[in-house]
Amino acid sequence: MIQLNINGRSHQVDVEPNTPLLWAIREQVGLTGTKYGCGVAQCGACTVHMDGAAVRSCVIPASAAVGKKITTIEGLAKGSVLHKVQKAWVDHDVPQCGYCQTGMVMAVAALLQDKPRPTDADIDATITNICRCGTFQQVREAIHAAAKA
Amino acid sequence: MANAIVHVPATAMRGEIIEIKALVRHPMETGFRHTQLGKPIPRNIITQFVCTYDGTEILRATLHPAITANPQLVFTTVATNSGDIEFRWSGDHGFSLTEKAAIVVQPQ
Amino acid sequence: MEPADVERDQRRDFLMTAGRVAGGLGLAALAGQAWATPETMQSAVRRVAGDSALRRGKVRLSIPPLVENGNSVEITVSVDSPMTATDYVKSIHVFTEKNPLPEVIGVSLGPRAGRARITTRIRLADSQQVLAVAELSDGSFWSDSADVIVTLAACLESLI
Amino acid sequence: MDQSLNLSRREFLISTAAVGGGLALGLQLPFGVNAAIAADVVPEVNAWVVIRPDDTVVIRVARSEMGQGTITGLAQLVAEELECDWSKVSTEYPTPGQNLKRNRVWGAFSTGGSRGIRTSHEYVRQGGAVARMMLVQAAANQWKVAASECSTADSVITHQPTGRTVTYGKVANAAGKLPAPDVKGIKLKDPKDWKIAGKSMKRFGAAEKVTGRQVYGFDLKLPGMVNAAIMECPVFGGKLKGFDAAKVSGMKGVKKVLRVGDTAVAVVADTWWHAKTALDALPIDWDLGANAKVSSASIAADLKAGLTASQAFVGNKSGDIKTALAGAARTIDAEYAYPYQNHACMEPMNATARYTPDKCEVWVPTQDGEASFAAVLEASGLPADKCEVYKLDLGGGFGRRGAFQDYVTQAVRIAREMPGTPVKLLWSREEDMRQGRFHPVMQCRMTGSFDANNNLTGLHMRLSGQSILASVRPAIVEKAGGKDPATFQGVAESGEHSLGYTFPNMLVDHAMRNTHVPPGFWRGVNINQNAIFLECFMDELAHAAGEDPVAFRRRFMAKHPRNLAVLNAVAERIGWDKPAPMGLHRGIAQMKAFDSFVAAACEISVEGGNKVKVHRIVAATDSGYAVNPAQIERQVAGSFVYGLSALFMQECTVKDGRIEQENFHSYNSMRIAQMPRVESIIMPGGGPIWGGVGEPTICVAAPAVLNAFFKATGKRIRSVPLKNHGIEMV
Repeated sequence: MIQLNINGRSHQVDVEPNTPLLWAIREQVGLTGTKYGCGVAQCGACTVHMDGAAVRSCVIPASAAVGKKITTIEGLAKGSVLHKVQKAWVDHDVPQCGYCQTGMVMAVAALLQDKPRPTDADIDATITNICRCGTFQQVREAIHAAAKA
Repeated sequence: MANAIVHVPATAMRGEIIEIKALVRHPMETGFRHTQLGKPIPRNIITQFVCTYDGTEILRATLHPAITANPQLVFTTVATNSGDIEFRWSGDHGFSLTEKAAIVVQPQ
Repeated sequence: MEPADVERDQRRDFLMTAGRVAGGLGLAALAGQAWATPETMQSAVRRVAGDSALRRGKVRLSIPPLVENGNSVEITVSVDSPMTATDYVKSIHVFTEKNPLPEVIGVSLGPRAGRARITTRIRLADSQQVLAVAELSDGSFWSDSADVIVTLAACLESLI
Repeated sequence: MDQSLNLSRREFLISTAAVGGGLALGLQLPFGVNAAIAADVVPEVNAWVVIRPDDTVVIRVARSEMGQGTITGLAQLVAEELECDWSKVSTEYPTPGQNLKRNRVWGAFSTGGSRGIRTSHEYVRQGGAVARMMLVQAAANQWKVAASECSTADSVITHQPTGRTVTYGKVANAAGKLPAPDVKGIKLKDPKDWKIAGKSMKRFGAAEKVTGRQVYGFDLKLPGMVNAAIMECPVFGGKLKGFDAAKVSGMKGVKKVLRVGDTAVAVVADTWWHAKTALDALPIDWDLGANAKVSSASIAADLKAGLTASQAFVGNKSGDIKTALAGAARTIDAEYAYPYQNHACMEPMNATARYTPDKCEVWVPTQDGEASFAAVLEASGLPADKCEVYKLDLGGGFGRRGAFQDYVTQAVRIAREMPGTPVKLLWSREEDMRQGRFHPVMQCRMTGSFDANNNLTGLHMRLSGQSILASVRPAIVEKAGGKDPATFQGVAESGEHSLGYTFPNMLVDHAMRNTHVPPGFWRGVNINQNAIFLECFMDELAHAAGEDPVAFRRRFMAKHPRNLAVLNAVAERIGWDKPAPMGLHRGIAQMKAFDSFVAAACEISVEGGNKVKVHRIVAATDSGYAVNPAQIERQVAGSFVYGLSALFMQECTVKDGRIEQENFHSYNSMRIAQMPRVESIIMPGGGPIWGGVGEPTICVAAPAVLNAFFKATGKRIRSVPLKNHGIEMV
């Protein structure tokens, strides 16, 4: 049993210490907005915030998240009020299949926390999530829109 | 690897309707295919299947290329008396195969 | 056909069907012959039933309404018959309207079968109607049919 | 209209074309039948339209949503004819079981070949129109007036003479009880009068997707559910010999270790992580079979021999190529190659099944619910009335999830071993990469001949490589005398993939060289390689003739005005007639695919001879009609990400009979930093044929970029991916 703080709530989770945080979140806590895409930190579909920083939860042992504040996509909005990144995503009709988008949104939310008005170069350097549908053009527009919001 | 697989109950009551399964390994090459070099592949199918029970024909089937590879047939017969149930497949290129299964029939 | 070609293709073609390419030469290949049509299926039925009327009923054809690729489809034909010495099913035939040939299988049976019911696996080249016909000992012909959809490959349907 | 409504219920014979070719069963599609499914739950006007008392509208769509926007587009078409308030529309999937019970009222479920909209637009619009007529009739009956005196707009029916109004929701129940009018008498709207269709409506579901509320197959939770991880023999054609279950059965959460068919082994556990961990630890004994000797090199050698083989299937032919080549003043030739590629959908393959002897239910992201249903019938052994498939939106499809239902069969087989317990089968990324249905390998030898005046006199395109249909739909190949007609996509004589040029003497032929690697339909299918072969070689020919690539192409396009129109459109937009900006180099390509005409022109820069930046791509699409321009733009830009990832980075190589690339580290995909600016020109040309959108443009990006690379460096790159040439996308 380990204790995880996810979206402001404490969860007792029955996992082996080396279970990836991703699977603890999905299968123990039951939050499935954080996606499995590769399991080797390549695609970013599993991105969550750990103490405010974007991390790829598929390669972080659950034990390494103990004592940290984890935020998943389910915890990004304030109640029914969407986070500005989510709102920009809806306004710009970004998602196609949508599977990678929760990870993308989390990565962008962390970027804007860090750099409220990111340049294209900032975006290129920081947002390295894979999207096979190819939403990147709308993603870029929506990032700039969210930054202005 | 057996070329034919037949399922016949080892024993049955006289008058009982028993289920028989008969499967034979065979490509059932349709004669409609070509090699990837464009040459027609000659037909090679089983054309006839005959089942006899203690020497009496109980079922005969004519097969066409639409029957899948390793053709199988499931059918029934009335258990009459102890003896051999014989299966005979024949087809293109002189193909011929026989398989037998014994059944013990008990009086009711 | 050169044996070398056969062997070469045998190696490569294993995905095409579960079958092997036979090495022997003998029957001329039938390729290029026109495929079955609803009309040729009717002719094939007539070769079996002659001028007799084909009545609906008594026969039950069980086949899945949807199949993935048609490479191997289980069918069962059963006929409502007491299978007595005087009232029995003489034969069961299966036909298709869009396979290369209309005939699929013809089975002769009799009262010794106890029950008029056969099961086998067939190939379906395309979505089509499958027809089962039974001849009874009184010389009457009965039938049942079923439409089967071969859920075609997701792309490229128009090539057929 | 009154008269037709008084007729007893008519049945509508849908054309075979509308169901998507081939299915020439003469399906009787009754509209307005309100018996079966939903009658007990919601007021159904007809199969397509449900309207609740609060005026909210549910439109039922059979095709699958995988990010391409087809659900939104089809709903727009229904809503257009229904004349309903778009803000009140939502959608739902009917199930394949319901479709079967209702005589396939929703037509085919197959969502591939860019046909989601183009092969069903007519009957879905008719479905909307019929529903509207029934609603109007219900209102007219209530008012005791003639239906012809009533008009509709935004879900409101108005009796013109008196100005009385009623909303759809108030009469939907009564409308559902009326007989459906004969669709033959219905005149569908002219697209120029469209108010909902043809507009850039937003996709359904964006909010769910960005909040994590959207439930994909991977996310499904059912009471009492267990999870399964699976491994199939990594060598195609190999078999499972055995496994040592005892080694893992004591591991945490493990419930069962079992054989799945002849080729796979699965571990079932309380969680997927436990199942996967145990599977990784499971000793497995494979019978690899003869294919374990096959390698990429042996496959390539085999294909190479096909380039000069004497036998080949003729796909397209004009004039006399032999004489043209023999009499040429000069010939040039070039050999091209295209590799195996995996779909790599972001959501790996999965399916959830619950089996009892009385019922088998499957939840699955699928491009063809009916193909999934067929797989359930076969794997469960149960009759159709005891099976059901529930579709979930797909986390990517790209052709992997339509014709192939291997994961459904596996899930049902596992569930049969645990009756009553729902089993969620998830593939790992590694399994997904190993067990693909791969873009086929193809090599090509292009030969062109010129006369003494530098006129092109002949073109020979010799393809050598794998046939998809020989493996997937052998019946088509049998019928074609051994030829795979799909191999000639984009260079065919006629049809939806006809060649966009007329050459004086030409031969396109295919030396079929099949391998043990299972091929599949990969977004765009065979246009991906054919566009590279043809459009790059057209550039080579233009260069050899000393002519501008666009001017050279135009010589052969007089009989192909719509191809020419898209080519001209991109040339004009990118400024082809003017020099490219400093440091930028341009390339261009065009093709007709899936009945749409597409062209692309790009601008790239190349640093250090190998660092390629694609700055801008202008793309033109003439799909006949444009149901949702914004979604077309997204499909075009997205297709370039898929296609350029393939061009620069992606190859599945074969070693010891198995695929070597097992994850994104060795099978990379474009990131946002590499994304060019994509400008879409949507230029619907009308006419009787509707073209597809999801796939066509994918094929023109790669040759345009390769042609620009030549412009920049003087080097012709003739094999994919470019990483093998030390070229990277920056």
